Amino acid sequence: MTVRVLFFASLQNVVGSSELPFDVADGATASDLFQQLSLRWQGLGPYRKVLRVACGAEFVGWDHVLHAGDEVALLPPVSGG
Amino acid sequence: MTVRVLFFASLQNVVGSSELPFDVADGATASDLFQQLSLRWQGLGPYRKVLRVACGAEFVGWDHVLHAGDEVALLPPVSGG
Amino acid sequence: MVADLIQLTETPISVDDCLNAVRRDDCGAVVLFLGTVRNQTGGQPVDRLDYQAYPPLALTEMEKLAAEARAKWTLGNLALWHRHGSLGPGEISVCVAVSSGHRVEAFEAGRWLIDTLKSTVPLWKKEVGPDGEVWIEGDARV
Amino acid sequence: MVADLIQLTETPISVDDCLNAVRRDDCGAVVLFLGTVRNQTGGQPVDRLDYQAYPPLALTEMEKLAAEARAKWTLGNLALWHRHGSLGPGEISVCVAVSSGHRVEAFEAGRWLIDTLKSTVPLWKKEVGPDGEVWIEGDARV
Repeated sequence: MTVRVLFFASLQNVVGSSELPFDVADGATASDLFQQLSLRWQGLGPYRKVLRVACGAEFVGWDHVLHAGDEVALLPPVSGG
Repeated sequence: MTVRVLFFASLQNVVGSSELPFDVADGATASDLFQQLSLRWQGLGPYRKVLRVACGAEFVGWDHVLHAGDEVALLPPVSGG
Repeated sequence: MVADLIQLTETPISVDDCLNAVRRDDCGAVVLFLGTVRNQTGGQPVDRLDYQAYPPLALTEMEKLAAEARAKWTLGNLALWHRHGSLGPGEISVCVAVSSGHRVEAFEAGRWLIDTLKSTVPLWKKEVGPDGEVWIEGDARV
Repeated sequence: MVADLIQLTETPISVDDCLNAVRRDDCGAVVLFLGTVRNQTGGQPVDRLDYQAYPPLALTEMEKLAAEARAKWTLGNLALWHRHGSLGPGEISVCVAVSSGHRVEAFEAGRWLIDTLKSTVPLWKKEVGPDGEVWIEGDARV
């Protein structure tokens, strides 16, 4: 199945994009998605421990099960204000 | 000699005026002035312990010696803001 | 660099003037406090507040407050503007604004300035309501 | 009673709109915080800050902050307005305004709102200067 992945801040430099579709196995979790993304863009790996993840514009845990068409956002530590 | 006395807030109700000339002996202090004012307006007495006094638009102590023409202000606890 | 703005007027306070006085390209934070006239106090309706000032001494004291705040914190600019005369509900009686590099200083200085202004500067308010008038003098109602 | 104002826009923040949203006749205090773009950081010149947001989640989080502040303090109204896009020195990136009966609540809530907004809401800034660009992510410069 395909999900849409959003990248913010310096993640966009690592991936070279702010948003892209990505194929994962049925029943994949956010953690599975991140692992596969890290295989393709190895620069992502070190972010894992500081990232938050959202699905459908809501914060979720890494064990959140994804569905086809989900919008998954990878969120580095924030710096608004 | 004559000084000009300014009254603020509820002191104006006690004295019936916001400002008046008042005669004191040469060499009188702010404390002497207050004592004489209290003889004329007995309602002033209870204010003594909470009042501050200014002379020439500067805070002074009660032992401050007055001069003819001084502007002496009697200042209740403040409530701006 | 614009100078500090320290005013005591019977005319309305300009919040824009206060913000313009303190905003600076080298400061990342502005804290502004407005005191406004409430339409009630302790459940009793208030028609207006009459503010009285001893202007020359009040201005001197406000300038001292600004200098003391600068000695305590690293600040950009300050604005202290108090109004006197008769004010209706919702009107602004006092504006304190301060800028600084980062927000901690601006919050601390803003809070200290309004606290200290209220307890030291020769200004008094009289509450006027349907049941009469009362002067506020420190914690006392006279 | 005007409703709370919670906005995330690329257009400039209106401080007037924020003040109008929070000023109330039953409140005696307004505290307003502005975050503004500094022309330098750590001694290095800054030409502009590029703010990025994840708008749907950022707005949800800002609404949560407003609700949490109301649970912690007795408040009048709140305004939370963050801008995104490219901002030059002196421009306002964020405005927090809050009214309350007395000043203690407005100061505490205003301080808590900006502190919590900065540490939780999905917004990021990139510093752009003569030596290049750097993303700020929490305490890190990436």
